[in-house]
Amino acid sequence: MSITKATTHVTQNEALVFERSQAGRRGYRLPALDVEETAIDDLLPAELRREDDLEGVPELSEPDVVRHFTRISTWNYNIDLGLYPLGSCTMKYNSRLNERVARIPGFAGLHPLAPEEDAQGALEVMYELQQHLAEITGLPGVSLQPAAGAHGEMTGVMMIRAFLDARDGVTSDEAKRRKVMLIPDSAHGTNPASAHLSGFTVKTIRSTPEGLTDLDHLRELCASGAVAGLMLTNPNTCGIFERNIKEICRVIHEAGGLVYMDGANMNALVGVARPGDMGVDVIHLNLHKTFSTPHGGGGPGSGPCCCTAELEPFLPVPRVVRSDAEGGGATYGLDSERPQSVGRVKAFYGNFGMHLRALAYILTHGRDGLREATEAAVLNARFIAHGLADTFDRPFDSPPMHECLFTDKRQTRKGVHTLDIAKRLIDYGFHPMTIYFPLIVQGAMLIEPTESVGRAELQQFVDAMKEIAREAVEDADTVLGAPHTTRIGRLDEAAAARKPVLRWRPAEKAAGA
Amino acid sequence: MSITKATTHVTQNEALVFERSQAGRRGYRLPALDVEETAIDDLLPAELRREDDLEGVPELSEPDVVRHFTRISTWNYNIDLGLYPLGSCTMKYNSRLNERVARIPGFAGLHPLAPEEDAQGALEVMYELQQHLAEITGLPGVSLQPAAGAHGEMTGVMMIRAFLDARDGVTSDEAKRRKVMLIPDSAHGTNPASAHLSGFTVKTIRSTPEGLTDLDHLRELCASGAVAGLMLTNPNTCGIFERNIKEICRVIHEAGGLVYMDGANMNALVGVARPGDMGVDVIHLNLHKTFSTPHGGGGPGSGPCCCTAELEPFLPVPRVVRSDAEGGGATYGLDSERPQSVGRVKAFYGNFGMHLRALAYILTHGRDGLREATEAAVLNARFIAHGLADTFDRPFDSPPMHECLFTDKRQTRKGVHTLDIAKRLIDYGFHPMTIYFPLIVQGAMLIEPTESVGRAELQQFVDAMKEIAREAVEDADTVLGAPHTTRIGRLDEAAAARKPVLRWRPAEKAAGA
Amino acid sequence: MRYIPNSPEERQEMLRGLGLSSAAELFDSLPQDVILKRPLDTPEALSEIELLERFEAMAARNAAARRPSFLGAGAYHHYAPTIVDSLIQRSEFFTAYTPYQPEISQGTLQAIFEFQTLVCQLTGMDVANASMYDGSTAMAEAVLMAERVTRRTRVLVSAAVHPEYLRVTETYVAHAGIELGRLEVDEETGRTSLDASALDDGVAAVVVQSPNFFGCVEDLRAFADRVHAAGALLVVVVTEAASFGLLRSPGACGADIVVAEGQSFGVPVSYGGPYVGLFSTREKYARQIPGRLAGVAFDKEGRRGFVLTLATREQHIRREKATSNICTNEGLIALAATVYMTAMGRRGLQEVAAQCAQKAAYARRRIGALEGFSLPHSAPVFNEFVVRAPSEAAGLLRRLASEHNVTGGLALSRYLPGRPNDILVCVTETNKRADIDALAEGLKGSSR
Amino acid sequence: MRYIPNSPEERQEMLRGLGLSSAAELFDSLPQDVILKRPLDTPEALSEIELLERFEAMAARNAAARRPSFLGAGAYHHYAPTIVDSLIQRSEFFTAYTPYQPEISQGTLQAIFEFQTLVCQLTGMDVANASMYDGSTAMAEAVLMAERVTRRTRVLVSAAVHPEYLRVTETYVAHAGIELGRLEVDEETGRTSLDASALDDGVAAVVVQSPNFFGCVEDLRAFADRVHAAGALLVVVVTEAASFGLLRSPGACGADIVVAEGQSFGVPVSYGGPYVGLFSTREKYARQIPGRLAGVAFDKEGRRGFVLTLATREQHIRREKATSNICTNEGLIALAATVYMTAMGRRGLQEVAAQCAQKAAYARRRIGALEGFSLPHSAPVFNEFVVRAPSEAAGLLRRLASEHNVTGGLALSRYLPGRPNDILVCVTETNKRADIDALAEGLKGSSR
Ligand SMILES: Cc1ncc(COP(=O)(O)O)c(C=O)c1O
Ligand SMILES: Cc1ncc(COP(=O)(O)O)c(C=O)c1O
Repeated sequence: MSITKATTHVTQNEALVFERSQAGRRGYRLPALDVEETAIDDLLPAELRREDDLEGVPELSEPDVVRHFTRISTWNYNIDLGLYPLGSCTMKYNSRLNERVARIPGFAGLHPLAPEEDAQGALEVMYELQQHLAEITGLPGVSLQPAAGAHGEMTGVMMIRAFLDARDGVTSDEAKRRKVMLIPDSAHGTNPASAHLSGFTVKTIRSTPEGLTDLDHLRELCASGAVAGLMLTNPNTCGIFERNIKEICRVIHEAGGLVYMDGANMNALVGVARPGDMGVDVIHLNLHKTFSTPHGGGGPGSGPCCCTAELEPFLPVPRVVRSDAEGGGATYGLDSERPQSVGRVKAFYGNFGMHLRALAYILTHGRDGLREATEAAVLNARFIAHGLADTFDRPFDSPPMHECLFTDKRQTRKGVHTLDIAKRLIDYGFHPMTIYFPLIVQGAMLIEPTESVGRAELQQFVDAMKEIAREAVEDADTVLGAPHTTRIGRLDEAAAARKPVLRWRPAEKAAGA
Repeated sequence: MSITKATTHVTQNEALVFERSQAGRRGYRLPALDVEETAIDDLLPAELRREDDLEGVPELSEPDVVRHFTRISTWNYNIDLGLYPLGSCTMKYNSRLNERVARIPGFAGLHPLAPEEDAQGALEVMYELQQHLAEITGLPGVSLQPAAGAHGEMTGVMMIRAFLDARDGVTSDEAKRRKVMLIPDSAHGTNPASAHLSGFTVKTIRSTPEGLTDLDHLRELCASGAVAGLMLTNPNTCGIFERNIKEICRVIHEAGGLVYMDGANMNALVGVARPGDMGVDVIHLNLHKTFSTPHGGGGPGSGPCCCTAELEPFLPVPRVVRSDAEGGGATYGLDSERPQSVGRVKAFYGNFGMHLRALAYILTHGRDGLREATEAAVLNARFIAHGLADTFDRPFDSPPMHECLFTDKRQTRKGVHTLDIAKRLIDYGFHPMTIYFPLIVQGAMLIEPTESVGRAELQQFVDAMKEIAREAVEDADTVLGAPHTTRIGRLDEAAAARKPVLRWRPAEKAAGA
Repeated sequence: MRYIPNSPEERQEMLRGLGLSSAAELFDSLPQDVILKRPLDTPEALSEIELLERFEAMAARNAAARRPSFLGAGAYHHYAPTIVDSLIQRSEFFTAYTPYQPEISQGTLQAIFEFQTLVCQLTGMDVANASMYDGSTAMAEAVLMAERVTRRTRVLVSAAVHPEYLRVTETYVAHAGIELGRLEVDEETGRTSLDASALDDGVAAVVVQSPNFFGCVEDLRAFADRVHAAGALLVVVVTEAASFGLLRSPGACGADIVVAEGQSFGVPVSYGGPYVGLFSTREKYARQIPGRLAGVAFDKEGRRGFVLTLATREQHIRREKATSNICTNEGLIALAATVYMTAMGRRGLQEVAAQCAQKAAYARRRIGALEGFSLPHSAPVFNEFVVRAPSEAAGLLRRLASEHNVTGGLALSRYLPGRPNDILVCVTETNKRADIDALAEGLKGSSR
Repeated sequence: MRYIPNSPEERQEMLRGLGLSSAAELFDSLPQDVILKRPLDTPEALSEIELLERFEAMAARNAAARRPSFLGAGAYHHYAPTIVDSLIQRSEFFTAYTPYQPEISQGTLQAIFEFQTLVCQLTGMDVANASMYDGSTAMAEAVLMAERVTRRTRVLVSAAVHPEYLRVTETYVAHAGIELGRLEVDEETGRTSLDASALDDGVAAVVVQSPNFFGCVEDLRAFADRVHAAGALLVVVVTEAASFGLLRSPGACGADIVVAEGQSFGVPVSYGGPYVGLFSTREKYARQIPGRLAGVAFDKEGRRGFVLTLATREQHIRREKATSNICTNEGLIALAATVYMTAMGRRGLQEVAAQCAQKAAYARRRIGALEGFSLPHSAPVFNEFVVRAPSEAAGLLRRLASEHNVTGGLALSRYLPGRPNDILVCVTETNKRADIDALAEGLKGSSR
């Protein structure tokens, strides 16, 4: 079989903007100053003004700028080119309609400190989104303030901290505080990092050979007391649903702790099962995953927190609230009078532009479409799992949910590793899957197709992976040398880290640009 | 020297939409029908309804559609990737600001048959654009109705037809009619085609060894009488200004004819010289060239006609007119009461969306910027002419204006022709120049950089051309086999024309897609 | 000027490199007496902020753009999915030009080939070109082509063809030795009547529009037989392309050339343009077709691609003997229509058409029931129909707009002085029931 | 659902291929008692048309978005060239994710490297990261980093730092064993006063904002010397990034860490987000920096490219020992800022800053001259300043909005109950002279 999905085509090289800069070029024009000019020294004394004349900042015309960014953009793979199966990232279709909604002048041009009575539409958007997220998670208390998943984690575990302190009445007394946060060894790195940031001591729970949380180990750790809570991803980072979730929650609750759920994998559950019904106390959602707000090359995201009524008083301030005037009609407002709140986690109210897109996603799918998307996402992952079952090693055999996990075990014999397989996928026209995560699985390949890809391309992916497996045996060098079709080959990351060059400086000149 | 501007990168293959189609897929959603449904047979009898159920029309989801067009788009070279030196096409920068202007709902959503009092803004846009074009050409009568250059030519020569018939009072009597339209052999094909469409007999004027209109031959042809007029491009299609323009106009006028100027090359003259001041009677402008409205992969264009006061009564109807209310304030209207008009050349009022963009271009440049653009465009062409003078054959040595002309004469010895040089330029990261036009120059290469490209890229182009000249001698096969870096190689156009396949049919399947 | 890359200093250096001392010397090849000795009398440059303010202010004076509208007659308010505009705004599409170099223009070429195919599928024909300026010029080109094909010079045009299309055709054929005859419209049915006598062997073609200018669907089948019997071609004109989703295709009815306005396919009404002319015909006439054609081609390795083909028909090669003078066409608008047809797809095109017809039927019922108003024509319609008002239409519509904020349709008197009280009403899927009710109420209220 | 490629029929076939008979069986690994037995209680699906109408209607209820505004205080109305939004809307940029695979992510990586460089140039520092959530979280991370670097636990924060930034920092450090002290503001100058006594050797850092929350430009140089003398770090916060075009860079004044809100660089105010946090520091602290870093790397052929580097600081490797928990950052907004800084360029950034300062000076003169109004602070300002009104500010601003259609600024009482009559006024290049005059007139008219 030859590679049919992709081939090569001519592309432009392009230097750094700084290397392109030419003194005297202009890419902007402002209206002429329309007020009497004040002498510069009367504006600001010289010692407060810049001396460097912004030396080094580029000088370019508008076409220069457009060509620069257009050229470099063409070096990126992206969702609109095809399958982007990064496990745990839910790279689903980003609707243009939602982009349009976010740019409606009445939203994009609204200042966050505008009086509430003049911002009712924006407050309604946030309030309505909160309502829908509460229904989807089964957890009534919602804050849209966190800017991403990790931010939501921090917010959630801080709420647990505050709740426990209040409940146990030990806000002051360090010693008596419950300090232990239990986190499975399969968890995403942000979980322990967020727990640490919130003052918890992290204790790691083993996973079972099935890829599930080890209940006995969990009980053991709880027995030791001082347990504040558990951070659990469900489906977990192996793509497997924690079927003992209710028991797990019971154990933690009996031990006096609370359960935090990392909602990064909610694309497997929306409309099918609700964390609130499983015993979860607080969760974050990634609007940039499950609810399709664009990943933007690394962000922005949005990581709302949803919690039980018990925890609601501890949510960040301000809260977006609704008050119904008798005789119908509602007004929306911001409420900061929450004495038990963990406080603010971000200036203003969160990434409002993402709230708009997520609400547009929910309203476009509708009740049935939300469940349909979940089913389609899980089905696609199963299709791949099924197609690759005979070719790649599956560390766990529980049926995968929205993503499936494989390893390079069968390929390593010939020296081909996960990284090589990933790089070779590029030649076949795909973005690679998530690799070497979760850490508990050696040579992990975590594949999440999402619902946004059709059968034919799924099959192309399966075929490509099988072909690479064949190459790994018959023609290992081709795989080890991949990618062969890109502008630049594998980059020496080790050398880059040894002598980091983190910014351009006039000295440095463009290599072949 | 190695190729530094471009290289190759992985790209997606993509089949035809029809080959991608899957029964049952949906990419749209409409609001539910909100009126009582009428039985289909009561709407329309069966014999008036489609029987084929739109068999073959694609069925795709929204992501399928987005990926399809995004993928194929990446196979196109375009202005935002760099120099696009198609001679005679003026491929200048297309401002995003102008795109935004054209999409303002008050313009994009305005129906052409809206009452004039409710469309004053649109009429003002057209009126103001007419005023500016009149000033730029020095010709007071303007119609924005023609949809492209050729359409403007047809309109202009029809106006000449109508004027002469009226003047000579021979509207009826065929025999007495002046039927001869003189056109230089270097003219663009649309000139004779438009003249023919307007009932003229085309007589061809020779060019001099300098690449100019042969005055003696012109006089000779005029002597033979029956001359209706002349269609002249200035600067002509060799990129040379017809320095005898005034004399040429005098000769034609004395012979009782009128002078039509093809304004395709106005990017060499805006703000520097005005056709009206040269003796030209009527001209068309290409807003999609000189005034930067996007070429759109082949269109839309806009080809306004500007003419003398004498010819104004013959312009197409309706005209956009202004009436000033006493005490200031003006209203704009459409006037169709022009008995001498050649009539309509298009439904409604022309490509209004292009009028908006052209006006935005004129207002953004401002008086000085318009001349500055002309100077920069001519300077860039001179830079290339100078850089390639020693390497390629220049058929004429008069100094070039906004575009410069070369031939493959020095390369053909080794069997390398213009087509090969053009194809090889692709490997160097450039779009080729216009080739084999004008027809009077064997192996013509017409290069128009426009003002929208910087010095560095001009130099890269010069270097690439010189390098190709070297290859033509030392390594002809590389040039003859070019391009080597594109998804597909040279296509067999002869075979395609012999057995034309002009549409997809269910039978045909995608080759490697 | 911010669009010009080379700075004034850089340009000075470049001039020096050419041995010139000033930009003015670049124009030394021009005689002094043609050089403009003063600055142009056009406005000073505006910044982005100022420019947008100016255009926003002018746009605000287009009151009609803010009202529910029932205007059609050659330009239609249909909904365009957001992806249509976002895809055509990719610079790869909108800043490129005619695909003269196929190896780096396959995106444009494949899209044109898909456009041609879709046009053939909808019109029921074999071959379609890459686009004409608009529906009106496409009709004119069809008449010219009929003359080339038949070598006959009389063309009969239905009086129910869009009046502007007819005017444009008159202009185009004025010097082509073609004589245009007129086919009357039956007042009662609203359909074109074809009298046998007119159909002699000098007739090159018969041109009918369906749905016609009055909204009535013509019986094309019946026309085809009689036209072909006379050895002439049947040219069918369609101004409302949405009708293809429901009406029998002209091809299936026996048309020889089908021309249409493609604006309904995702293109804004934009005060009349840019739109896109669709042009399709039978296989056997392929080499007589005007305009560009994309076709399949293969490279040495047998890889499929697309090229512009049969260029020997065109002006750049045939010059005065070309099938048309068209060069630049409506490429980007054809692309928009292609994206629209693909996004709506088979079922969407059918549903849009069905909703148009259903809503128009509802509007007919509502308005037909109004005291003093009548529906003069009996033939079936798609989404446009004539309403005969009890009073002068233009004034009535003005009151409707000012007092009820509805643009109620077109006063036919604009084109047909003989029909002072007639209004052409168009209803599409974008007109809500509430708008239609408001129209009916408004008509009642505004008629005096 | 139109976003799901596989049709219901196709999904049925796929299920069969897996030996399943219904989609429900896909969830058999879930215990029955956690399965939701009813449909979600969220609304029915909306079409594009309906969806846009809903959001347009809600947007119309944001009256403030339609008024001339003098609000600043952490979010600023600046003009963004049109190309900023059109470039970030290329799907190559906005639909991609973190560049984990450099060979097919060089567009994103090079843009990040350019962003880092521009941030260093403007702040006058050596190293900048790929972005933080916003200015407020960037400040919190700076405080945490200062503790890591100095191993000291007291941090002194100026009372003239944006109140919301302070709240956010309090939340972040609540469990990090860091104690926040307060530096008072001199009522007369409006600048932060640093009393030597507070600067003991337990102090990890001093945090000042300049221009500060009251608009006053701090004397950073003076701070730096004394802070360094105490072995602490100087953390400088900037909420109005436009000021970099005119004010001496914090780096040049001796700052050790500079954090800023980048919203002013071409990012819409969008009711508070998404924005972008800028974070830069000295070379020697590079390995203590939070968040992502792009760096230069080469392939075997020596071709230059960019990669994410120094990842050992980050959560996915260091887990609880990471320098921060941040993963997803504000990539696309950082790109918007990069395009903005590049398009405006060296001279544009200077001119924007100059116009802001000039127009603010004009506004100060106009308002300062108003009977009953005063400008309480004497320190130089950039484009924000406090106005002391003769009456309660909140009510005055409400009247100003309703009666004069101007959003006049921020009533400081929102954050500082002790300053009932104070208004924080912000002027940018987008405020026309006429708006400023209207503001002055309005203030006069609205004060009772
Ligand atoms: C399982 C899991 N948890 C948490 C996160 C962190 O979310 P974010 O990147 O939005 O901070 C991610 C995202 O990468 C994740 O995959
Ligand atoms: C010299 C010349 N004349 C006329 C034309 C025809 O203009 P258009 O393509 O807009 O019809 C062109 C454009 O190709 C041209 O280059």
